[in-house]
Amino acid sequence: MAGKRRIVVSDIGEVSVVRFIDRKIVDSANIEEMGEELFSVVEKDKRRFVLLNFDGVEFLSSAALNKLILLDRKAKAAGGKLKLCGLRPEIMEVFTITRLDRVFQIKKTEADGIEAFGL
Amino acid sequence: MAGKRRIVVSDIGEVSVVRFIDRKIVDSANIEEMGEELFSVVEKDKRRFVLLNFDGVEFLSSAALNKLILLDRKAKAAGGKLKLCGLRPEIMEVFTITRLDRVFQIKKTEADGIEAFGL
Amino acid sequence: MSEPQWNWVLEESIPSSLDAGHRTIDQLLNALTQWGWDGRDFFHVQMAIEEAMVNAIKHGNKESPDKSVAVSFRIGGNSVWMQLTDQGDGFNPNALPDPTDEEHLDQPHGRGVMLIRELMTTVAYNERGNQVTMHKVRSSDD
Amino acid sequence: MSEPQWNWVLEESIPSSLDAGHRTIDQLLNALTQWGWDGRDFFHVQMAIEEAMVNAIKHGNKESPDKSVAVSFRIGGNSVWMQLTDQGDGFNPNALPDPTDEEHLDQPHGRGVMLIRELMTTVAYNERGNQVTMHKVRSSDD
Ligand SMILES: Nc1ncnc2c1ncn2[C@@H]1O[C@H](COP(=O)(O)OP(=O)(O)O)[C@@H](O)[C@H]1O
Ligand SMILES: Nc1ncnc2c1ncn2[C@@H]1O[C@H](COP(=O)(O)OP(=O)(O)O)[C@@H](O)[C@H]1O
Repeated sequence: MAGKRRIVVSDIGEVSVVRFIDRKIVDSANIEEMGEELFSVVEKDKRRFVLLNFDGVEFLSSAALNKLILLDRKAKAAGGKLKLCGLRPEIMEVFTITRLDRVFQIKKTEADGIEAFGL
Repeated sequence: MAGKRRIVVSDIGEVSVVRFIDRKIVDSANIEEMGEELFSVVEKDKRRFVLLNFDGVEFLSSAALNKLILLDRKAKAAGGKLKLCGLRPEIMEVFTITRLDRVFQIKKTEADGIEAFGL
Repeated sequence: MSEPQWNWVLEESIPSSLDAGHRTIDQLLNALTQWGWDGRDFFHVQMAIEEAMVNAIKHGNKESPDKSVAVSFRIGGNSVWMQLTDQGDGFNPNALPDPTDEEHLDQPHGRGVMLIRELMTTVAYNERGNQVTMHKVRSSDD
Repeated sequence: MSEPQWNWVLEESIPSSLDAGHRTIDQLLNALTQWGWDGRDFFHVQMAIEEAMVNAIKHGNKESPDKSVAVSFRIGGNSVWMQLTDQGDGFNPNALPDPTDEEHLDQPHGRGVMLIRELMTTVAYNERGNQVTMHKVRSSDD
């Protein structure tokens, strides 16, 4: 992929933990790159257990939520599982307001998230 | 002196060439520090031939001009000489408008400036 | 406006690009920080203006180079007021599907207008729907 | 103002500190850059607002924490308009000695007001002398 990386993937056992480079995830060229990189984790690299760690992310817009929904679809289509962790309270509130806390499984810490895959 | 340095002094033969750290020299705590550092070049270090090289300085306000006038006085009082060089056209215009081009000897390049001391 | 005096007012006409939109948002966010806004209140304003700006540029002006967005921001003692006017055809914000309905919950769009409503103290659209006016009163416990 | 529309307007009330003054100046300079100002014109505006701001804060408000400076900046298609109002007693700008006179030439003060006049297209003070209004029309060859 050309340009700067937007995510960093590290494998912890069978779980691929994804961290974000940007502190603010808004609608821009970067978010398209981020989407492509996220999608390739499940589609190209075929990782089945993906944990998105939002530690350090201060802001995300609905454009980012949309990418997460698409990622969830792709993960499911590939027989995988997606979980989220490390959301700061303000961002958690956005998931609550939009009821996306019912679509995504959200854990507090990375350890909780990894455990939740039950591997 | 406490805090960050605002000027860098390098000796070329008998001439002390002074360069500025800040690209913008405006009225602030920094300009007081800069004034003190400049004054100590002639008063404490007793340098007699001082060439101020404004290369890299993009902006200076009248507060900076005031410091230069005080420096010139101190240099003369100590039997020394002060010259200026490396002024970009916009800053040179300020010297022309205020007629300070008649108070200070201003040379184009550092080499011209050093030569002008006639040592 | 009823509020007698604002501490900071920015009015700007910007091109229909996300870059320009974000530069203008950054001016607002810097000023909010200057005036002591932080935490949840800051986040809510940031979210609302991000959503409204993206809508004005993408849905309203369709990123057309011939169109601009008129921006007006005001920060007062305990509130912020924001207005965006695009040059598009507008829309009816009351006719949008509810994104929290079970059937829409996994749709990858349609949450911006709803988030703005939830996060601001008051939100108003003009008749045509090409102008949104948002007001956020600072919470006392922040 | 006769100019029908401004591309960027900033109005702000700031405390009487040089730091606050420079933060506000930076907002103007960023916007000027955005709107394509550079070279001599940019420098002239930067110089005039720096001198006027320092005067309002130091001479006008005497850096008093109880006083503020009302700032109004407007950038139009080919000009910039700036107004500062301090809460001091004002002064008579026409009664100042000419700093280019031989006898004042080596004085370490007294050039700000003169520089503002020389670098701006028009400059006006109110009767009391606590408000300066500056207008700079962009030069065509820049
Ligand atoms: N400024 C606008 N001009 C025209 N249509 C708009 C505007 N803002 C929102 N809309 C319409 O409202 C819909 C919902 O917007 P929103 O809730 O932000 O979600 P999304 O942008 O993800 O579709 C948009 O798809 C668009 O049709
Ligand atoms: N806003 C102001 N309020 C009161 N007095 C002012 C103001 N601006 C300028 N002056 C007066 O005008 C004088 C000249 O100002 P200026 O030309 O900027 O030079 P300097 O600031 O170096 O004295 C100041 O010394 C001050 O007495």
